[in-house]
Amino acid sequence: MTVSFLILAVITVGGTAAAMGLRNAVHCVLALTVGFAGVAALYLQLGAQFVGFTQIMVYVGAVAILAVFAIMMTHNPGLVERTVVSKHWLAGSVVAAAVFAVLASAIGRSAATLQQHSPQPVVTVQQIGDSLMHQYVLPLEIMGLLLTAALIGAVVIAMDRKEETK
Amino acid sequence: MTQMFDQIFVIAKHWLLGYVPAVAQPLASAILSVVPVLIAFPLLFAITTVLERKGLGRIQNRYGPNRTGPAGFFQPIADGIKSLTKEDIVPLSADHIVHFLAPVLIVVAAFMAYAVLPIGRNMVILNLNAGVLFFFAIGSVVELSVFMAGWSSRSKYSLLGAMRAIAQMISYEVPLVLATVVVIMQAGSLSTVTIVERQAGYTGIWPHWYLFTPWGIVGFVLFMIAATAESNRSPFDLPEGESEIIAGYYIEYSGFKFALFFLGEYLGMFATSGMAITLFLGGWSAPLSVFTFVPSWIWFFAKLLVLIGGFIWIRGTLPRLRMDQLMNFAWEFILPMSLLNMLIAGVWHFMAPGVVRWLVCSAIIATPCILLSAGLRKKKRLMVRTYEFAE
Amino acid sequence: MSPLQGYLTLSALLFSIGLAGALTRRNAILVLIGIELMLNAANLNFIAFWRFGPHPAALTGIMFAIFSISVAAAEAAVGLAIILAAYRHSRTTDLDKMNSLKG
Amino acid sequence: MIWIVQNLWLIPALPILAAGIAALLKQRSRIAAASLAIGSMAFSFLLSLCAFAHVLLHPSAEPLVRNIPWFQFGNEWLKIGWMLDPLTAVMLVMVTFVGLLIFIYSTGYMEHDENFTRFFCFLALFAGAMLGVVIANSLLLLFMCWEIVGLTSYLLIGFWYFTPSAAAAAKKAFITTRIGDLGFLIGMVWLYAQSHTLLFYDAGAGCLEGRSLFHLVATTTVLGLTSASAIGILIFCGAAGKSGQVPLHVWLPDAMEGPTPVSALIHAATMVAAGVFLIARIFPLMYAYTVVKATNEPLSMLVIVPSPALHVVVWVGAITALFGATIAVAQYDIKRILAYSTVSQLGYMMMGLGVGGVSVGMFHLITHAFFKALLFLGAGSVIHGCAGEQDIRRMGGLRKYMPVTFAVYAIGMLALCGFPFFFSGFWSKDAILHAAHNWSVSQLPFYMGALGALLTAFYMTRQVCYVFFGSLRLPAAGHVAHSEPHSEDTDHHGAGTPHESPAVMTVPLMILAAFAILLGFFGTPAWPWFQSFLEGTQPAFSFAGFSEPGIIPVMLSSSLIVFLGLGLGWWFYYRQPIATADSPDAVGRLAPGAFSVLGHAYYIDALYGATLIRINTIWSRLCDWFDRFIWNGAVQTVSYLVLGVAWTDNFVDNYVVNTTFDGGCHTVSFGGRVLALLQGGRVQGYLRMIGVALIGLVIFLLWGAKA
Repeated sequence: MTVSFLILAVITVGGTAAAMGLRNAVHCVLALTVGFAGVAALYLQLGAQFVGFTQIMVYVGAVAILAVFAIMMTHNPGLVERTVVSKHWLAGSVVAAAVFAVLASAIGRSAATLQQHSPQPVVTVQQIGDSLMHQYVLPLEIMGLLLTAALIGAVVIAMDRKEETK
Repeated sequence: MTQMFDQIFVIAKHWLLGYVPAVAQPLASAILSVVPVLIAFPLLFAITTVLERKGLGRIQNRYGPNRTGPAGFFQPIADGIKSLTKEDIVPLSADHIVHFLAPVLIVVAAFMAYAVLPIGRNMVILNLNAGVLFFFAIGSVVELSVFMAGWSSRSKYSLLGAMRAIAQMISYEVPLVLATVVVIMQAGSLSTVTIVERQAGYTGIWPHWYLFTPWGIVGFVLFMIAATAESNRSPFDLPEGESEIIAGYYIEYSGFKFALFFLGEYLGMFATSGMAITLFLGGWSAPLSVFTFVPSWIWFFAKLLVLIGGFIWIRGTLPRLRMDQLMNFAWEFILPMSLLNMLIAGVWHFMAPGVVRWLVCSAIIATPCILLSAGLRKKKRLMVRTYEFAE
Repeated sequence: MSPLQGYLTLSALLFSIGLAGALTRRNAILVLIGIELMLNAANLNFIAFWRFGPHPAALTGIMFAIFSISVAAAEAAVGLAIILAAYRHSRTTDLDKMNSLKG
Repeated sequence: MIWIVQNLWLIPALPILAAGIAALLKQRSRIAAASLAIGSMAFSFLLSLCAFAHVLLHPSAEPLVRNIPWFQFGNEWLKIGWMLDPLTAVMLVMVTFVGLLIFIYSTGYMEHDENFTRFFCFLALFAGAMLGVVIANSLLLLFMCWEIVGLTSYLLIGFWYFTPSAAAAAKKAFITTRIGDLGFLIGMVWLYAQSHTLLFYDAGAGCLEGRSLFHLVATTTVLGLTSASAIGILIFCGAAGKSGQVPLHVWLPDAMEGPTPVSALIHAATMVAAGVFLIARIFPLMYAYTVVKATNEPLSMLVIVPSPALHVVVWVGAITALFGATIAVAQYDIKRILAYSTVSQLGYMMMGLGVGGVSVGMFHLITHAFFKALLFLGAGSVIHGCAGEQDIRRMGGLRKYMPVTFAVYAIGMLALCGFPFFFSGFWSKDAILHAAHNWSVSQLPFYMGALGALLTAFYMTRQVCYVFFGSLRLPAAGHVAHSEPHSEDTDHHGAGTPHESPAVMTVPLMILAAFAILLGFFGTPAWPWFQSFLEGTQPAFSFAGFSEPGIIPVMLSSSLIVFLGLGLGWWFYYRQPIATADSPDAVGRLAPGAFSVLGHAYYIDALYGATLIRINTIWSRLCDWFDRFIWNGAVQTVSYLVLGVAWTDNFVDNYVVNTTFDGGCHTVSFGGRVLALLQGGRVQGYLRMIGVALIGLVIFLLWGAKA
């Protein structure tokens, strides 16, 4: 329970809460980037440098931009949104709260089993690369396949059908 | 003696740290290593602006700034004063917070990128294990700030400009990263310091820079092209175009915020150039073994200035592209070539050193390059800009 | 309260925030973002368990995080593409209005 | 093993490959097709020369064979393979060389035809198949190539399929040869049943080698024939079909409907020779009869104690020789004359095979191939020059217009007549006559042959006089000749003035002419190089060859006969030149009845039409009726039964099965509709459910698990 952890936790939770709470979608995304950055910082604090930077690169650099683009493209000023929350927002928030309660209580109950303190492990990119290339080479390949498929699929889905009819 | 000069900043830092109580030492060392960067590069920015304007003036056969100070060299100071004293106009309907955050964020991101650049021997702010990754992660933040700027100021022009800029940055970020991958493959490390050290050796008097390999040359060229596009410089300066979307995403900015954008762009340009130097031009290592007596940081800045000169030259001479040409160029030429370049790096790695390796790799890269460019030119996809109504 | 518990609680909180967003927002894009948040929480769990787990020398946690990050990226791309297509089909991203399988 | 023997298969493979490629070409790519065919043929020719040289340099009694297992049936492998012996080598060189010349000639002859490419495709395929026949070491492989030859000859004869006569001729040729091939097939099967292989030579195990021969000869069958002879006769049927022996010769004259190069290729060089070659190939089989009767005699002795099979061959050959010659006298179509002369010459070859063994027959085959190809191509050149005119009555005086053609044609004609001492035909024919004279059974074939020779000289003289002497009787351009639809007819020189053919046509003619003269000297009795080459012995040059008993008289008599024939021809047709196209034939004026009978080829076609074909049609009608009413009736009843069954099934389905089944379906769909209420299409609804489920799961794991 270090101070830095608390700060980061506050930033992260604040960012994500804002992301889920704000009215303006673009603000949500911007706040979300703060949350992502906080998570990345937590990774760094946990000594997972590579994952942290990957997190920033992927989420802040790619996903957030993507979301922003999507919002821009799907934003039609015609309809005025009375409310941003859906009809069943109450049930939804209740369920979410219940989930948190359950999980938190579970974590609290298991406090006894989670007591060991291991020293900060040093993991170099070299090691990550080695294990990616040897132990986890098959998942890596599958991942590449998945990304390619996702790339093509996204393009195909998002392509404007009108061009074909033209 | 030369050692002394080489390490002068490091020595000075340790000397200063001696006066700091042990509790505050980490913080103090951080400050001591960050502040010089914060000073040096804005200075370089100031010099660069005036150099660029004068250079462009020469290229366009006119005098550059030549009034303020000796040969107009105080021009940047005057500009700074002007932009500081100007009124800071914020559009009424603008989203004030974001509108304010955008320029700050861009500058901060640009500065953070310097954290991993080894400016000289033992002169890197933090030697990260995944330095290169860090660099690009930070670089991706710039896009976000650009978007913020464009979106927050509630203006069609700025929004369109931001979209353009982001599209361009994303499409050129891919080849930028791919071009560095070859170096990482060869150096076997993501740490900038290690990469520079790998290149610091000499055979005879010739250095082991990655530039002097087929994939190195190709990678360098690709990297520089992508960097030019990343930093929105001519001939890729599409996001701002007087004829189409006036000043692009910072059209609604004025005064100091505008200056901040300006600063941010140049800092980004320096940062990418510095990364190019680190990756391909052997960082702070001397170009010939006989020059090793010159301090390493001098070499770094010398190379940096050379690259900046190149940027200025290109800006002065090349015409702009059209938007579609820009995109096609990125996806149909730069990207395949960089992928191919990775293949060549692999081939190079597994072939025995010698002339054969050179010939094979050069052949592998040269033929597709020629064929691809010829094919694209035939498809009229990749050409210098044609002026439809002028001429 | 051990650090691990702190991280776990934090990730649980992130998870439920994401879940809440995904359950309550109308905008499909934000729902997707909520799901992304949940993924992030899971990743945080992986990293935390790797860090404080019995033998961190094995990089399992990191690997899992990396893979799930890339999966998340793919998922975001495809999901947003689908949302775009749906928007083009029925000029809205409001989930309450997009409730019929065939338009 | 020697590479040439290893790669002998290339020789037929190349033209076939070329044919395959040419088949894929577009109609317009003429150059490509022609160059493909000619190039492949030239390459095969070179290879054949290599093979020939090899056989020449390393003479060995045993043929060099290479056998490869083809497929397995039962528990024994069916092998096919190829072989190289003097016979093969000679045939290879002859076929490829003549074929090459004919190909080259065709480029000129067919240049105006629009189906140029198709033509060359067929030609190449034909040549390839023929070469396959030549090199085959297995009767089966030989048979297959043989059938391909038949097919391609059908295609080529019917090349101008749009002229009904050509189509009919093609069908006639195909069917007639099939009739012969039926015998061939039966013989082959029988042979396989007897000696369990179809390989000719297989290191002692082949069917033409001692062991199986003895076995074949030992078993006797109907009419006291040894099975060897029976099989031989059966196979000879096939040979007779291909080589146009009486009574299966009818297709050969009609085959003249094809383009002239085809006629040359089919009738002169290759296809008709195939029959003779087949007999020569299986000669040991035909011959075997006597081998055992006098076991100690070697296979390659020349004085033949004839076997029944050889009897048949000789008699058929002799009859054919005389028969064809007589008919040829009364023909007017330049190509038909040559066709009938071919028939008779083939008769000579068969006779030679029968009476004098392989070498004699083959020698005549080779020489005949050259001079008959020469004659056909010459005739083609004449037709080409006369704008497609084929009727010799409408030609005449052409020697002024096309001197080269005249010269070479004259050479060919003299060679065919067997003009003494200087022309190949003389020596080869003389060898046959000499052998026939020495034949131990009867002298009759000799006299028939002599008479045939006389007639040959006569009708050739007649033809030459008609075509090349006298005055030009070519009709005006308006009259377009009957067959050979040259698209060029109306293009140029339509005015009816004949013209010399282009060099691409005349040069091959000259080459052939040279060979027509020279080849003879390889087989003179003084220096019997050819015979000894075929028999693998060393030729010895000595005029002692002439001092053999009976040679000199036979030679003198045959040359006398030739001179007599020439003289008669001269007397009838040159002394008073033919004035007009319609003036009746000189001989026709002497004996009109006989002449017309000859002109209609003894009405053989009519005879067949009245007997065989009639019977065939009746039989087919019978079959048709049988099929229509007996079988079809049976099928109909069965189908009605099935229909009835189907009806009942249908009923059961509709009214018994479906009712219950539908009930089940209804309940299921109802349940589905109920459950579907859960699926409102609201994503968040699902997500909520998942959340609730998660809560439930965690609670169960935490508290429930303990209990």
